[in-house]
Amino acid sequence: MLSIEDVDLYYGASHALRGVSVTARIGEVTCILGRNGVGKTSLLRAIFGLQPIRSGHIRWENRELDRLPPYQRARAGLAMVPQGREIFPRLSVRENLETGFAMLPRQLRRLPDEIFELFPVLRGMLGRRGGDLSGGQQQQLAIARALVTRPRLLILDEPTEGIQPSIIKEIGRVIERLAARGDMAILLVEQYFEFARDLAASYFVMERGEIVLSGRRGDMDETAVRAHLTV
Amino acid sequence: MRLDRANIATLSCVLGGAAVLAAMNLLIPAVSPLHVPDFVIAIAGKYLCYAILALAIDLVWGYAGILTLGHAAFFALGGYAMGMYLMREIGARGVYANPTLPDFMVFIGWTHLPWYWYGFSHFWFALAMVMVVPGTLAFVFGWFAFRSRVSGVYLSIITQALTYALMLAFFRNDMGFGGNNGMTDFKDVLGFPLNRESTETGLMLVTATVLSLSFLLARAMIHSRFGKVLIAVRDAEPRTRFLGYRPESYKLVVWTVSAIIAAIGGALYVPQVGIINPSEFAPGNSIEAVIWVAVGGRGTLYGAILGAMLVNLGKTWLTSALPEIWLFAIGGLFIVVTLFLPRGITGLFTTRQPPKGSKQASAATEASMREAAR
Amino acid sequence: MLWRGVCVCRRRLWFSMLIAALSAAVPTAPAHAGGDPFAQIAATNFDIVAQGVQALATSGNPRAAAVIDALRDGKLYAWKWPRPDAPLYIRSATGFVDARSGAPVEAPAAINLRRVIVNDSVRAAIATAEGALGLFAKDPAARRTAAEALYQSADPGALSLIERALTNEKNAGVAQVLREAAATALLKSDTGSGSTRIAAVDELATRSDLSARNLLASLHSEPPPVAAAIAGAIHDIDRRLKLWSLVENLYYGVSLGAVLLLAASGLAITFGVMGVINMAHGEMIMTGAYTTFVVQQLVAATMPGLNEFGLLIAVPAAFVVAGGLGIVIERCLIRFLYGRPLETLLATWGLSLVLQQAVRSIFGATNQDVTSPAWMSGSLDVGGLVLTVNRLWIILFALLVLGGLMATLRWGGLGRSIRAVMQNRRMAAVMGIRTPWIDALTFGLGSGIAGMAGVALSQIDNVSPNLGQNYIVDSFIVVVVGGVGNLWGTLFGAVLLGIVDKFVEPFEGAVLAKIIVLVFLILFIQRRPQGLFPLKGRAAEA
Amino acid sequence: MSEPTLLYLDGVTVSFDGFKALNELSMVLEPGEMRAVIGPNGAGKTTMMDVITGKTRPDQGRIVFGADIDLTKLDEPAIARLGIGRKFQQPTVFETLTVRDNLLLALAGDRSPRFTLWARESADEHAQLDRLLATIRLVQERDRRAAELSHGQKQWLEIGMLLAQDPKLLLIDEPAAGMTDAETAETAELLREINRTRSVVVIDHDMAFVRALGVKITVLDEGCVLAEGSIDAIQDNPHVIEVYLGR
Repeated sequence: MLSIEDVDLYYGASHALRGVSVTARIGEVTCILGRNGVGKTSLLRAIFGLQPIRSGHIRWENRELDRLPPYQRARAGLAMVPQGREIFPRLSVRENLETGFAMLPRQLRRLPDEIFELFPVLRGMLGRRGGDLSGGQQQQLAIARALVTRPRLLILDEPTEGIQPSIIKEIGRVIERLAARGDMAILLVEQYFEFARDLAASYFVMERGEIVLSGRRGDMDETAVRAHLTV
Repeated sequence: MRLDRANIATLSCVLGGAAVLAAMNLLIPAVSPLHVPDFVIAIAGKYLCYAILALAIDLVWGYAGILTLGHAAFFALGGYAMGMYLMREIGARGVYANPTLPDFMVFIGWTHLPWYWYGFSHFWFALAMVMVVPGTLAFVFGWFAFRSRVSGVYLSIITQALTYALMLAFFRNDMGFGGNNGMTDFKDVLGFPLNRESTETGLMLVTATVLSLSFLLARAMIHSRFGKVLIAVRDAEPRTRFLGYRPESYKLVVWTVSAIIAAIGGALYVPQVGIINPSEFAPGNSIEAVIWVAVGGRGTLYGAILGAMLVNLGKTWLTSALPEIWLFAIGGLFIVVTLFLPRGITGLFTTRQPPKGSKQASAATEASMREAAR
Repeated sequence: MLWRGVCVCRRRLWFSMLIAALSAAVPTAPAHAGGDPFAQIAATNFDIVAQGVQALATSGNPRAAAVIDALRDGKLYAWKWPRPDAPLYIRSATGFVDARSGAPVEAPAAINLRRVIVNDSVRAAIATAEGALGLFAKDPAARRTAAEALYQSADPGALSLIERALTNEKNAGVAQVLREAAATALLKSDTGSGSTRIAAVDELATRSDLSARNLLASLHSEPPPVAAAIAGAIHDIDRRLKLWSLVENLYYGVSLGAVLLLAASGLAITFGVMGVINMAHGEMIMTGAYTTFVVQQLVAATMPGLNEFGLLIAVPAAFVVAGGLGIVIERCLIRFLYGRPLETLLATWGLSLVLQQAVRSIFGATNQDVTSPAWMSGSLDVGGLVLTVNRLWIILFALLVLGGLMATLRWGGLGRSIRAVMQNRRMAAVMGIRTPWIDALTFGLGSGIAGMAGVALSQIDNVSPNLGQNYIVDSFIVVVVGGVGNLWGTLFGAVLLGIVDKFVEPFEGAVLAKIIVLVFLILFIQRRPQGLFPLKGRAAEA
Repeated sequence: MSEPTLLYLDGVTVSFDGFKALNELSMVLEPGEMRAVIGPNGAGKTTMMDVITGKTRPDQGRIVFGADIDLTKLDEPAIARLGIGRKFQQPTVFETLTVRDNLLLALAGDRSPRFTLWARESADEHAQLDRLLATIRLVQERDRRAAELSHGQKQWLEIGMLLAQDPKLLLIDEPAAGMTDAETAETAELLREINRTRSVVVIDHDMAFVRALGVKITVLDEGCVLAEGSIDAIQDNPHVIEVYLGR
């Protein structure tokens, strides 16, 4: 499992994470909720080593990630669907997926069929440039791309942002299905409350760089959470 | 405060040192071991000229973040202007004893003086040209470059291309500047024979004075509000625009002034080494001059002077002792300084923060470039 | 070229002799001793002998050459006193052969034989004959050269001879040259009606080279119709010549462009894609050139049989050496300077000095001579212009290199990773790509290509420690003009600069060409600043 | 509209290769007003600042400042000289200059090299600087290099520089980002103080901060105005809730 202990993170002098602690278990979805600008993305960057942390620890499967560069963490089984998708705009859809091959041993260097079961649309557009896809398609591609690396910890940063409802539902189903497989921890960062609520097994709410509220799905106090999300 | 002390120290070193050398050359009889031989004076004079060039470079690189790889061009242009005067001074004493035409013109069979040589028989005119020609070139070049927001390495590359083109141009005989032999065999300046040691010493002292004056001028500039804006531009150019400043005009001013200072250095250089030829334009020279500044420590002015002195001392010694090693040494110096001594030698002794210039400026440029790229 | 000139004037020489001889010999020849040239040669009267020689030469008789050579060398023997069949023998090393048939005969008693001796007129005739033999030789090429020389000599006297040759010339090409030769001869002579002269003029007009033009221009005091024809002909020729020189300039421009392209392709990767200012790029090229030199030495020393292909072996070798060097540089120097372009510039410049001096210390400062294999030397004539073969190869090679580079970036894992890193470094790392390693490899790739460029440049430039210096500025200009990080742009920029350079050069000289390019660059940068910053993504777009 | 406006954005559209960052955005700002602009990521808040300050040229639309000045025709320095100051998301001050010099350069006055080369600090300027230093609570740090300041202090210094420009309009991008609660509260106080004399547009995510400002709010979404009004009005606005909670 993933355990984040008391992490502090700064941008220059700006204090973005203040003693944040989060845990995410294999086989379930862990949600991090909060308005934008409260440090959710900063937390994910910390997990993936994209932003150095000032203090605290990040452990994955009892392994210290703190010192590893991002690509080593990917090889340790992490994968991320970043905010804004970050598709490689001038790589074809196939190439976007194949970027994951770099870290795989030869025999695994093929696109798992599962990807196309989850996102049939992709099969049709393997040849198109990633930049030419619609937002929703890009989001699906981003998730598929993450799955190519056979991750055991999947991190999704606001996968519903700026996407039409139909696809949001589909993405929701995909996440459920992946969780149900039981071999993967899923860390979902969201502002979209209903979406998160329906998926989360456990949740953490952030405000101004701190965890202000957390718990299991059962004992979630909706109004309290909403209060932190809405304006 | 510390800065001021450093400045006073620099001035006293330059002027005092020059005076002492001069005295030990002229007053102490040649037999005495304390006597400073003429060639030392000559070398000292040369170094002082280099120091002026270094100073000019530090002014634009250290304070405006403009890495110039073509400043030797202005140095050489000043030198050529002075060289033209010295050629005319020769008069009929040339090999061909032609009262108006310099030897090389007679040699390539020219019959009359080209128009752009008129007036160079007057010292004052030559002196004016020493500043006007390079100044104008710098102004035009800068106007183009800065107005189009060319900055960072692109500017550097263009400056190098500039000096490169000038070198090619001056290699041509039909330019009327002596082709690849350039100009030499000068006889005297303002009537003083160049080969007399009193003249050499005099020139050396003049150079020292000019160096000190340019130093004070540069210092005055960077300590004025103008200088502060300059540093502001270096650190965060976009921000200065939002404050209502036009960075391009500030760069243009400092760039032109710096070019003129460099040109004066060149003008003093020629009579002391007795020759000027196109190789002075070689891009290598400009970049070598940049490393003097880097070694001394950019953004300090006195560092530039120190660097020019030290590196050239090393060069003189090495090229005579083991010439093989010289290029290794200078090359290694570039690498070592950029990797391990970003603030140069003076940086080792001052507690000042490193001049963030290059890094931030470039970062800023990147940002603005990205914007432009949008 | 010079060599060719020499040949021409040599030919001119003996043709004028030929003409002299003909005019000397022909009229004085009495109508004696019928058709058989052998009999004439066997005669004791020098004039008749000379006549015989000439007759034999133009008869096309297979034995002609042998007999005339024998005569020249004093190996030809005749019967001492007159005999109807007038036998002729050639003394060979073994014995005697019959001059007419070439069949060996048993030696006649020495007492009956006399050597056929020659005087000046006969010697002249022999020279003539040797010339004429050219026109009547078996091999068309030989006939062509002979005719070509006749054309050059443009001597009225040769007319009769040429016409005789024309009558029994089968080969169309040769016939054409002969006709042109005839035309020149005719025009030079003042014989021939207006119409024939005009025909001759048209003949030359079709040839349309400088010599034809000069000849026509040299004709004065022609009757008006002819003069008009000449004027028209000259005009046509001038137009064609202008066209050719245009094509020629284009070709030179393109071949210079190819050189620039080679020099710049590597930079398009290190500078264009990675945004690293590598002032040691020129030294990467230099390294490639020296690798070529070393490889050739090794090949010559170990397997001389492969000398011709040393260059081909050098290409991969140079790629590996320069590429490896590039990787080392990136790991030990560049990577500490990312995001600090100015520092990178200075450090790499220092590096370039070190590399130059290193090479100077190892190989010495003098130029190393890299040999060009036979298949790369020489030139081929296409219509009015001469294309040097090695230039053609370089153009081809440059395109191959660019194509290969594009392919590498387009297909295959490495290229994919490189493009991914350049388009979005952070995301690439998230996908598990070893970004630092990719940086090193990318830099290595760029350097390796510079190395391959060095192999090509070693063929057209001096292999000296400063080889690279001559290319660094131009390379940067090409990459910047072409639009940083865009290989097609690099191709465009290189060819553009090459052509501009070659077209400005003739009028303004190389220097102004450079300066103009420089101004062009500054203006360009002003126009398209976005071409300046290596845009992530547009980078490596093959 | 009859009453005088300070800033009038009229159907401004900006698109970066296809994607419309601003879409027919229209907005009016009264003289002396303080306006808070909020909205989810990519709503076009920063782009709006860019077009007003001349950093980005709009594809369509006009931006009228005061009576009849069309800002879309001018470049950054010109617009800055008209009296529009901007503060960036990341505090950008001149790190190697002292706090005091940072302010000195910002002081309203002639910006030409000709002037600055000979400029001497006047008594009036001296007084202004002291006042400013007091306002932004940096009297102690006056002679320290800006690089040595804390994040919050840098934010204030930058705001101070804006004030020194003596602008009619201030554009402030996420002033409270990364500040401690105390600093946030002080910043809000500072802005209200500023607003007494000039108009202000503030962008921020931090609702606590926006609430503390207690001013009219404009909510941007996908490049155009979604809602406008008091904080309470906004909070009850179904569209806003939609944008923030669900899509």
